[in-house]
Amino acid sequence: MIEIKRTIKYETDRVKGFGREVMSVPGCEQLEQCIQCGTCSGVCPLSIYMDHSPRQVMALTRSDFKREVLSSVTIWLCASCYACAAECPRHIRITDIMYELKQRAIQEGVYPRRFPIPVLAREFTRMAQHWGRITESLLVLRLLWRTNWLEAFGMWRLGLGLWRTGRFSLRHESIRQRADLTRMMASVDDVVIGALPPPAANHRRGAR
Amino acid sequence: MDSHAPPAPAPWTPRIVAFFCTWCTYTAADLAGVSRLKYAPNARVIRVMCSGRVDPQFVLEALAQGADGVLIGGCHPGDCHYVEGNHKLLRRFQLLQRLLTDLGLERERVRLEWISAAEGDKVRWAINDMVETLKPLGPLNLPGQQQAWDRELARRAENPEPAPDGPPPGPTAPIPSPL
Amino acid sequence: MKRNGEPEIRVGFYVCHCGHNIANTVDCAAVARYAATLPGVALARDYKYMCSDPGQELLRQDIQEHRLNRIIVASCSPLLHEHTFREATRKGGLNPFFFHMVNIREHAAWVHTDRREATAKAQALVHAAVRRVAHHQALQTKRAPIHPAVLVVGGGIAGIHAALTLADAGKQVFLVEREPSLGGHMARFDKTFPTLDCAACILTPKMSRVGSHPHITLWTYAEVAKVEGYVGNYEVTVRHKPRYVDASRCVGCQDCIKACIYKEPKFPDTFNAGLSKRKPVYLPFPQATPQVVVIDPETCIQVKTGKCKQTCLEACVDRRAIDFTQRETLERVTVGAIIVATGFKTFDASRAPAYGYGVYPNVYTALEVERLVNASGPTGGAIVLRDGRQPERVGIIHCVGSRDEKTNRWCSRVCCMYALKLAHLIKERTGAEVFNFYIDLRTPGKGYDEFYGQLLEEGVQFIRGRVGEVTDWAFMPEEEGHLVIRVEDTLAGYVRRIPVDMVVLAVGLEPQADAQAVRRLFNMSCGGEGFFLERHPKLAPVNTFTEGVFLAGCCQGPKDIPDTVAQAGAAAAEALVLLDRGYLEQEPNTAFVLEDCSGCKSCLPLCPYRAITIAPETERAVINEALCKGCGTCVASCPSGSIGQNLFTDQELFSEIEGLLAPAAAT
Amino acid sequence: MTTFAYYPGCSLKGTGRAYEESLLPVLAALGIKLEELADWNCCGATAYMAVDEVKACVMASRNLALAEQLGHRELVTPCSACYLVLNKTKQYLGESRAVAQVVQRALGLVGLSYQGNVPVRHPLDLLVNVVGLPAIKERVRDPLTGLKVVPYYGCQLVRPYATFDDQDRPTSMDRLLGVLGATVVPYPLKTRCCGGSLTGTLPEPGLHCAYILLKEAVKRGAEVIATVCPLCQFNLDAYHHKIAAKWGPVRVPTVYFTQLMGLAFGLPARQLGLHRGLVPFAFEAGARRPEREVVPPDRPPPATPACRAGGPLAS
Repeated sequence: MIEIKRTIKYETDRVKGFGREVMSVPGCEQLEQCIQCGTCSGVCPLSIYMDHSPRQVMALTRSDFKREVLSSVTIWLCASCYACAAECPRHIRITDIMYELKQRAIQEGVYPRRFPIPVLAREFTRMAQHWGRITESLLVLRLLWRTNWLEAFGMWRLGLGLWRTGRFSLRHESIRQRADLTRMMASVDDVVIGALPPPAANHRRGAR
Repeated sequence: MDSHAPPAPAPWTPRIVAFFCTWCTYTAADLAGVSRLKYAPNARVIRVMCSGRVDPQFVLEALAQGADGVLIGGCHPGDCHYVEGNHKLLRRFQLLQRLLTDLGLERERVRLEWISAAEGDKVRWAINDMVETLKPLGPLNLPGQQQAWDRELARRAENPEPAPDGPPPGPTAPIPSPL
Repeated sequence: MKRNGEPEIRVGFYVCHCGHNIANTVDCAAVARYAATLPGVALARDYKYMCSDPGQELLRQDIQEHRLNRIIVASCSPLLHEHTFREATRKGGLNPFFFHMVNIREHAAWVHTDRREATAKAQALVHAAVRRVAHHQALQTKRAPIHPAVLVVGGGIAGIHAALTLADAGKQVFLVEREPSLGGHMARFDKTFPTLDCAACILTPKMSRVGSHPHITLWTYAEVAKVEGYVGNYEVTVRHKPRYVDASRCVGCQDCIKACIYKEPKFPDTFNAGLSKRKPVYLPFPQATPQVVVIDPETCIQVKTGKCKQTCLEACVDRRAIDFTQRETLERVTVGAIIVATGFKTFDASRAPAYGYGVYPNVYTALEVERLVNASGPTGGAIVLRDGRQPERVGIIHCVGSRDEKTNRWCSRVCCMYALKLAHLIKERTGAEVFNFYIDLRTPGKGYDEFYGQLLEEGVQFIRGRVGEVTDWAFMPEEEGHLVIRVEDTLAGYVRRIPVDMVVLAVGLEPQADAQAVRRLFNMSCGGEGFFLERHPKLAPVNTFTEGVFLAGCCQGPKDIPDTVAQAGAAAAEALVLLDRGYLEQEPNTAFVLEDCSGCKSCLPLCPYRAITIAPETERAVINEALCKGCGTCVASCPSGSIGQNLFTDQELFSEIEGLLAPAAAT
Repeated sequence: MTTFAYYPGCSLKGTGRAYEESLLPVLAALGIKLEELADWNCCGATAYMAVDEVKACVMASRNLALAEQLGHRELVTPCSACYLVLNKTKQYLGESRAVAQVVQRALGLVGLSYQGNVPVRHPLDLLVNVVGLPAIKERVRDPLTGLKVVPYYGCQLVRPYATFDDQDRPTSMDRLLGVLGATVVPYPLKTRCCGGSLTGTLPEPGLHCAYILLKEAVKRGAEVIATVCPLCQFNLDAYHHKIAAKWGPVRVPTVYFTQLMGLAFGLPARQLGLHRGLVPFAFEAGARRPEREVVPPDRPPPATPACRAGGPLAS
């Protein structure tokens, strides 16, 4: 039996203002300029796994399809290699937009339970903020614990290899002035980058 | 205005007199218009054929008449329609800047920008940027100051002697030279 | 307002709505009411379109009915309509220089959003004009004769067409081309879109007509070195590069080429985009005009070292056309007008490294493929790869270097169509599968979209997506040994890897490398992208800001052959207007010396035109009105204030300043 | 001896310790000393950017402020991710006054400040553009003659803050390996992402990225891959068993370019951390004779080794 789904979008499917909101974040302004050429998807090494190509994510964002964008696997597949941003003919910082979309998805909790990437991001931030440094082996263990601890058994071979070559450590790396770091981070707890005033309009292109 | 209520006094914003050469900067300002670029309404343009026509007296007169800043726009060096009028202006401008500094005026009040006919965007930037630079400096208000000086002179002329039992005459407040 | 000994000033003031253009942002009625309160204003009106016939008529009638003696129109830029209103003023019986124009469209209505602020600014500008106009004097324009000859710079299709048009009208034309032959880019094409007529067939007859036209002096292998003077009377110095061949003696037999000490061609042939080789002595291409060989100083042994056997000289012993003693020479001509048609260059594809030009030999630029498909090209029209194989799959990448913030922002206008043309020719001649990778297909010309339809019918593939990369690594078996294009097929919604044998880069058009130097030479302006700037994008598309210098062809911006020819014709017509009128009306904005000149001579070195001298009898400065261009630099610099400038007197400018800063109007 | 401030980053103390073990002696051999920032903290890396950009900026800028305090002219960081994050933070603070104010306030709380004037450089940049290839060549004792190396730059070193090399076709490492005597294999994937940030979380796509790189290196006859980034090294080195299980074996060792330099300088392999690779790599100096460069069939014979010179280095 062929499954039939409606694919039309009505105006009520849009979350009006979402695109504007994203484009007002510093670094994301150039999205206004997107001409949908597809260069980003053409150079993206991960685009072959994406449900929406990076280009489509740009279009969906600009057209206020918030749910579709934030629930897309694309934003999580972005490996931050910056190939798209480097090649984009409109200087759109696509990687930064992906970061912005990831942040929003995390804030709104729009991702599958036990989905490892947001968990990693959260564990990473916690560890970085608490200890000041990252101990990679411990981070991986924590990640596995929070997502799929069965997988930990599948990792024995890698762990052993690292142990053998002296690259596995269970001792927390840490900075001395942890208190300083905590104070610094606490001072920006409630600052949201999108709410900051935009940079002053510069004279962008000099010409003769 | 449709409303009969008197409009609330607008907050102070700088008044800028701009001298633009007809070939480059005035044309660039036209281009800004044709491109519908939006910029601050504080600058009023006087067209001259060449920035070389801008006499320092014009600048001083504009300030004396109540301008808070003067913007001069000319062709880029090497691009003058009249070979090198803009170079001549540049020399004069540097002297003028020294004079203004000696008079106690902020250098930012008089500004020179090279803007080619293609740089409508730069006109917008220059005017907006100048307005932003002048705002923190506040009004220059030379006409008002001049009146104050006049009144002060008149008062001193009427009461030439200080009160005999007043405090000893200290250093009198310096009277800045009117421009 | 009354001034000593002069009639009462009666200003007629008009503010134009310009439809909604001004009226939407500026309260025109309020501006008129304000003007009416100003001293000397006898009449103030607002009107929908002042530049219309009824608007001008209104002005004319008012002058007579209301005895107006000064006119102010607040509307658009004086660069646009000052002339119109001066003429209307004159028709009303007033000297046209009693008119003054206030720019409240480009300088207020279009650039501000707040109606109150825009209106206040307009009022200040109007106040300045009212103050200023009181000081206006009656002035007379002067007439200067125009030299009835034209210089055309550039011998591509634009220059050729402009030169022929002028010469056919009986004008003397000097055509300067820096390459050894006429023809430009068009001479290198095989077919032209969309009609597919052969470029050589339509260009060659025009080239030979230029070569033989009695009114055209053709100087190839020459460049303009210097331009002095002004409209009607330009003194141009032309530099003739030594071609080591006496053009008057060479008959184009090419015996010297056969006799050259180099038995085989060895050096890259620039005309064939380096795809073939030539000798140091060469004819640029078979249909070259003039049919005169040229010797390349970079590679000729005799020119470089003086130690060649000079076998070429022996072969030419009868005609003695070869002359190694030639040196660069300069020549001066006087012309009334100049047409600049210096063309374009194509984008350097190695600046888009993702496409592998210069790395992978089978990545070509479109110009290289133009030569490949050309019957007189390096392969005799066979489309083959560098190793001689015929390609089975060809990818044509559009917009290379164009529409890209990293390189050139503009659309080059012709690439879509020439890419379609090449796709058709490749498909027709090789049967290869041809893919076009495009962002947007732009086919807005006569017969252009129909041509696109024809290609669709022929089975040429169109993939909407800007190519991400061209590489030589294979992932799938079918990709082994091929170039692979990775692209998002944005319409199908998939990323694709497409193996091809040949990649054609549809490179965009750019200003010539020396456009800035040429711009300075002719005192023109360039747009932000570096193409020469026309005076007005719509109303003066072939004029420049320098009177008497006109633009034709791609030096003004990318365009196809029909548009180039049309523009060249327009430039020729503009030049003809000047030449046929025979004289020039000069703006009377010249400087003049007042009586209190002390003869200090400080103004003398300031004048770039040497218009100021010291009269021996009075020992005062004198200004030669014919030489003065009206910049006003001497006026601003005179230490005793003894020089004035018509239309820009100190009084006029001071009163303008006062007016601008007068207390704001009550609205 | 010139001294630079040194920001190692977390990886160089963990899985990437061989990088530090080889970097320090190699630079020392060339007369460069690195002074490690006292009490540096994690740069924030990409994970942090996904959670809170302001906090990521604050985190990174503490290191920049520490570097300024140290007083050396430039800061060297060998990890590509740290290099990118520190440079990105610098740009961010320069572009957005508002962000800069927030960051300065946070720094001020702990008595730090950031003026924005410490350039952040990568050791590769330092070696090629400050030390210079002639000086390196002079220091070579045991040339890597005949060793076929793939130079792999990865993504974050050259993009998007490619201050010292072309972002599509970088050549610095190619030229560096060249003066070590190695044979540089032309490799079109030298800046393609290795998938490193995904392998831990979404193994399939992450490993696929690594697989493509390894497969092409093997196909082109590479004996070793040289990297500039601890994450790339880990990703290309550690998952061979998984990749082999999915797509077949593509075994080739991956080492840090500094390890190869150390070998060429005649330093002992053990001291360079070469025993830490999961895919072992050994090179016996002097055991081979010079070999011709590998040239793929459709490449024009006169093409310069590996890559066209281009980008900022051409000048």
